[in-house]
Amino acid sequence: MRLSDASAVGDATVALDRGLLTRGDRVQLLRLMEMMRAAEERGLALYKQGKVPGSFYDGRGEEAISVGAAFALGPRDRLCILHRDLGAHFVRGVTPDRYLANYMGRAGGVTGGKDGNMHFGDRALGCVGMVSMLPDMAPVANGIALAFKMRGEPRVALTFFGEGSTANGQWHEAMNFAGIHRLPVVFVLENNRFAYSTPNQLEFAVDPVERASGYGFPGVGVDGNDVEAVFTATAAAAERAREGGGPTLIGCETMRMHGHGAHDDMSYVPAALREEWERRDPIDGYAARLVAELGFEESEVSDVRAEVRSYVAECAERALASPPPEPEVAGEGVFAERWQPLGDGAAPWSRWAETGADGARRAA
Amino acid sequence: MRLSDASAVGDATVALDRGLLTRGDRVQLLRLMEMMRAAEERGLALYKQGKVPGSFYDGRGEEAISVGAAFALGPRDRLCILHRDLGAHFVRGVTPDRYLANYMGRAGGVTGGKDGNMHFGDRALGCVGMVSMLPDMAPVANGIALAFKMRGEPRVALTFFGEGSTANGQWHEAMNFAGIHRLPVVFVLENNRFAYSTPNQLEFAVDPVERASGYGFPGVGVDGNDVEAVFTATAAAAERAREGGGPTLIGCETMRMHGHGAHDDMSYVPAALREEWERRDPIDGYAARLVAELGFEESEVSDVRAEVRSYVAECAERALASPPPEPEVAGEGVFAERWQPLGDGAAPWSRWAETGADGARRAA
Amino acid sequence: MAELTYLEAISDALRTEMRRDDSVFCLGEDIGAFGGAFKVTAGLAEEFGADRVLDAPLAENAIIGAATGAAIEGMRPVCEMQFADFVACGFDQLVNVAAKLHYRQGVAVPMVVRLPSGGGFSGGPFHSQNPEAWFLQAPGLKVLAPATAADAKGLLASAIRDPNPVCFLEHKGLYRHVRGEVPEGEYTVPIGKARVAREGAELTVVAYGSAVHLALAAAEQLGEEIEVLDLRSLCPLDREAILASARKTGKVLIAHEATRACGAGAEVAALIGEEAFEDLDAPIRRLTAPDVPIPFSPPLEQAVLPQLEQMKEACRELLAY
Amino acid sequence: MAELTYLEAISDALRTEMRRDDSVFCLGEDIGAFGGAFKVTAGLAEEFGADRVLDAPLAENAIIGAATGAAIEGMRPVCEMQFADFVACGFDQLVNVAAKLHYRQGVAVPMVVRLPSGGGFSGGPFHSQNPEAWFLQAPGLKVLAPATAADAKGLLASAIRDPNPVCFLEHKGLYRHVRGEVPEGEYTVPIGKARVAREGAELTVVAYGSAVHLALAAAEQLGEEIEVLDLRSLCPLDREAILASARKTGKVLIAHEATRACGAGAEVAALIGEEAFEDLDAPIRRLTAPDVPIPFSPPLEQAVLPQLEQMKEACRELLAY
Ligand SMILES: Cc1ncc(C[n+]2csc(CCOP(=O)(O)OP(=O)(O)O)c2C)c(N)n1
Ligand SMILES: Cc1ncc(C[n+]2csc(CCOP(=O)(O)OP(=O)(O)O)c2C)c(N)n1
Ligand SMILES: [Mg+2]
Ligand SMILES: [Mg+2]
Repeated sequence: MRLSDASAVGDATVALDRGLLTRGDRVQLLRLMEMMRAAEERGLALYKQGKVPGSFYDGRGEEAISVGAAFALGPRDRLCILHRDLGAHFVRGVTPDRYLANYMGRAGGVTGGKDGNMHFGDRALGCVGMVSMLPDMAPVANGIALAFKMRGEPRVALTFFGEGSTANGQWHEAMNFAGIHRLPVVFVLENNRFAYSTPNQLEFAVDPVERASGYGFPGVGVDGNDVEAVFTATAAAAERAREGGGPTLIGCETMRMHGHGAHDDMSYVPAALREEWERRDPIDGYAARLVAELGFEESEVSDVRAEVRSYVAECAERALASPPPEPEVAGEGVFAERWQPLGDGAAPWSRWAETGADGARRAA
Repeated sequence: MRLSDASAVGDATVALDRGLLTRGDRVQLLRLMEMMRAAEERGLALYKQGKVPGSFYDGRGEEAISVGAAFALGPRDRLCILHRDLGAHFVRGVTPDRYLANYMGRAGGVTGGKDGNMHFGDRALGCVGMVSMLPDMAPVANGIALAFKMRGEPRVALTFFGEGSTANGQWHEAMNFAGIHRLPVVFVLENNRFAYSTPNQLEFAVDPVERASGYGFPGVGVDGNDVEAVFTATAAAAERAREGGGPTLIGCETMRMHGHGAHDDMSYVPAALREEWERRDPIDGYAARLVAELGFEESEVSDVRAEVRSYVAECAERALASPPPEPEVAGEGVFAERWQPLGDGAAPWSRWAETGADGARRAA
Repeated sequence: MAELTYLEAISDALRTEMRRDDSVFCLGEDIGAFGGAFKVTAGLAEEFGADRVLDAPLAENAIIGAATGAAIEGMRPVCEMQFADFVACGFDQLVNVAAKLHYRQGVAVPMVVRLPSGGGFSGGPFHSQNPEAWFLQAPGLKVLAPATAADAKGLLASAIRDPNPVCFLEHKGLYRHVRGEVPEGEYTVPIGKARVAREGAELTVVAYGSAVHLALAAAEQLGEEIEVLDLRSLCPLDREAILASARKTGKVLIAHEATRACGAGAEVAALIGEEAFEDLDAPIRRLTAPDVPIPFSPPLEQAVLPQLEQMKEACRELLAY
Repeated sequence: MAELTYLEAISDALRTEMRRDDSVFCLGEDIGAFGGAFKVTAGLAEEFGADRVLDAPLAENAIIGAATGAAIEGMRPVCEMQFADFVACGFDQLVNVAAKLHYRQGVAVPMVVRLPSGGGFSGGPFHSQNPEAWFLQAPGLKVLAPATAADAKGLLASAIRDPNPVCFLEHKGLYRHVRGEVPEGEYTVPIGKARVAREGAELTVVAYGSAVHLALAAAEQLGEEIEVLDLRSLCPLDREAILASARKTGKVLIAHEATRACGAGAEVAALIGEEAFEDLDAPIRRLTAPDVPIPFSPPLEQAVLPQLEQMKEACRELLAY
């Protein structure tokens, strides 16, 4: 099923075909979510040990969104990944050691120490690292999509943003521009209830996913803690974009289960809310469903999770072994000597293997 | 009748009570529209004579909007008036000589030569002059409304903007902020089909008046060439705001009957469109209606129009007699020595006289 | 007098001015119950209510624009940018609306934009910037950058009472590391007056914000006749104090953390090169960050931000000149 | 060679580069069929189609952001701000996204932002600004400001081919008033090299944009040994050329139309005061607009913008020093 016109707004979870995913894909989804969880837990531990300078941010509880969304994209698609979306980096092929090294400001980090925390993207994997100003990557994703459209390439740009960031003028400018030009872009909105300490009711009077129709494209609400729902909605949106149908705003309902940063005890979050979402943990939930509904053995699932954890532990050792950058690096690279294309990212969805590594080709 | 909740979106022309206007009010409305037309024609003539430095912009064809909207406000309400809205300045008490002198950069202009064209506002009359960046006055109007709300004063801020300006991020930020805080602010959207040369279809995919509901307040569509419709919608919106009901977006359908500026021959406008709106001239249309439906004599109407024209001619002489500013003025006033309150503006609507000069008091 | 940190002094100024004047209110992201990213407004919402310590949505132009409108109407808003870096997102309202309203229309805009600025703690390229020079190229904005706790309080109080838009640069590195005696209750420091932080006859270091502390440490350690002039206000700039000190010592080093090209130091250097030329005994030197974004990793950040050793070296060179 | 106006030279560069390279496209408000507010892009939509001369909605961050994204993906966007003043509305994308991407991530952003700047025609406070110094305080942006028709063409072509974000300041006062011989076809001028517009031994006037013409007129009328150095590029700045000329003449006047505090002139003055101090025979003077918004009315605007008489007076004073 495909959402094909601007009025199609609904719950993609129900409507879309789960048959798009093989058994192997499902293992990947679980694996990648667990990898995000384990890597962020490790990052937080390193922070508490004083090994991460500055501050530490994670996306605990939101693993299904970045993993599910990025999983739907092909190698030649492009992403601007935000600060709760570590899973998307892993989907594209970033390894946890490079993530952890980046947080620690090491030479082996994705930015080599130039930038920190989640402000990175591996250009070799088709990603453009976020800036802190939110949601500045939305206009940039438009520009990437515009290039695709101008050159007639069936490729897609995808970016994420939090619900708080939708209050910023750049969000509107990006939505409006994308709507006018029917750009092949997918916007993934993560409503995790809070912008830092600010709750939804102080951010907007109306849920921003409902605003999509005001820009002439669909706003699709999904359960952001259901990785397959996010995947399916994104696959549909990407397909629609590739076919010239224009943008989609996918609104993912979720909850940020840690503070805004490691310094934030999130005392402003009502206990009941926290508990409710604790029960809806995206990884445990998916693991349970794999066993209950999708024909997996309990042990398979726990093996996958255990294997990832030990892989992340190894990665952490590698990250710790990475040296600090040489001070001279600080003065280098303000200006580029030449333009070079971004590289293509990993696209682990089995469908991409079937259709060939060229993500520009159609998925279905 | 009053629009009282966020879901009330409709044609206020039909719904609202025309009985709010007396015979004298109607003369005023005609007079003020004609004054705007005559003053702008005179300004354009002065421009063509080389007496206006820089460029010249007018609001021909849009007279009903600024006059109708400003007419609904009380003396202590505050306005940020835009570049197609000369009539609103006249409603507040600016005289055409000061307008023309401002365009000519004379000492007697509203800004004394500091600023030009429509970038003025008479602070003594409760107005804050627009800046060129669009729609920057919308967040400012919010701030004025915020002050009213914080102090518990039943006063209203009103600002205008063109449909093109709604593409800018500040528009969204302003709408969102006003919606969250239910500010006593009235937004008057003038959809005159074009932003400079850019037609509606390149400005947005969906009419911005429809976006109001996405901010939690009503978007009301009116015929922008019907001065009483604009007045009635604004009176209702202002009343709603004063009562704590929050903002309203009034979408006025109209057409810019001159080029963006005097240098622009508007060759991009299809002839049929122009002719259609020529027939819908707001002043001629109102004059005809006064006679046909509202019990006025033909001669009454033509006398009013002739009287205004000769008044404007006198004003032009006064403006021409005004000297250029002294060069020393250029270096003065970058910083304020002290804050002073804005003054109150004229409020010619008879209802204000009935309720007393204090515009903070309720109109109904 | 109480011994307060620089951060506490800022909070104290806010509290004191809010008690003094009902029209003073705060507006910014997460400043209400949460108390702000740096806890500068902690406790204010409790004391003054959520309406006077307003949590804003993530929209800097909306914040600065709302402050401008409220200021026009007689309120005294104090906006907080969560980090100074985000002022780029509210730049247009600041430089085009607030800054120019009085000149153009005689409309006073008594507001303050608080800007937690500066680096030194691995904030990276988006949480370490020092944007003051942008404001200096936008006539109509006053620009303050206190170095001490007492000045942080006194200048913020003055900024709140000033009828103009004031950019108030609070150096994050000083928040908890600098403390000092701060007068209790109402206390103002006049805007536009530099402070001789240390007297000396051989060399003047002109500095502001974090660089003042580097300069004082260098002077102390070198044990030389070094005068340290703390500008405190970048607009208006205390031209007389700068020129008097430059003329007295004949040697000037200008230091700031902001990047070099067209920084405030360039203006000070140009002023001295124009007005005190005949009294100079040495080239006018600058110690600043080079023209690069501020990197994240400690060794890189240290390579970019001015360090004590460089300050000492520059002083030594000038003294020996 | 053809004799073109400065404006025609800019159009020529756009047309030539668009013919040469399919990835070059234009993006801005009213630049398509309408040809732009100043008609710089007139005829381009006809020749290259509306898709390569894209009319954008009124949203500068969307424009600069879209250009950034497209540039990353290998296009060569040239955005037009309708007036340079509106760059404040796209400032964040420019200084925080485009400027820093290569430093942070190794991602090149080959784009140009065209900025019709400057005053002198009663444009008032919002259509007369010269925002170049803002960009100089945002490392990662190249900043060009041609004074002649040939440079306007050659530098714009170089900007389009440069792999970095380039702010291209086109002075509106020069658009139709300056004309000159311009090489036909492909033509580039290297970025970062100043031009000796006039040789002389007694005094150097360092200028760029409109001020170059004032300086040349003054030198001509005074008939003295005045050297005029046209910077052309503000970042990178041709330090060697500036210092060489300053050392040669020993007297320097720096002139620009932008306001004074922290303008490009301050940087040049600071550079000279630091590096050429020993060769100076006179104070380093600046002729700039004072720190006020640019007023509208002709007598006020003239009082603010640098005038030929002031230029002559400043030269005379320095020559006599
Ligand atoms: C333009 C801008 N202003 C302020 C900030 C400071 N800030 C960082 S994250 C954040 C909250 C973001 O909330 P949301 O968009 O919902 O994303 P979340 O962190 O909840 O995923 C704020 C205010 C920012 N990053 N950008
Ligand atoms: C932020 C900004 N960008 C560009 C401009 C240049 N400009 C002046 S008027 C205009 C068109 C405005 O269209 P609209 O908002 O529909 O108002 P109208 O003039 O049609 O009443 C443009 C692009 C501007 N004023 N502000
Ligand atoms: Mg959030
Ligand atoms: Mg319009």
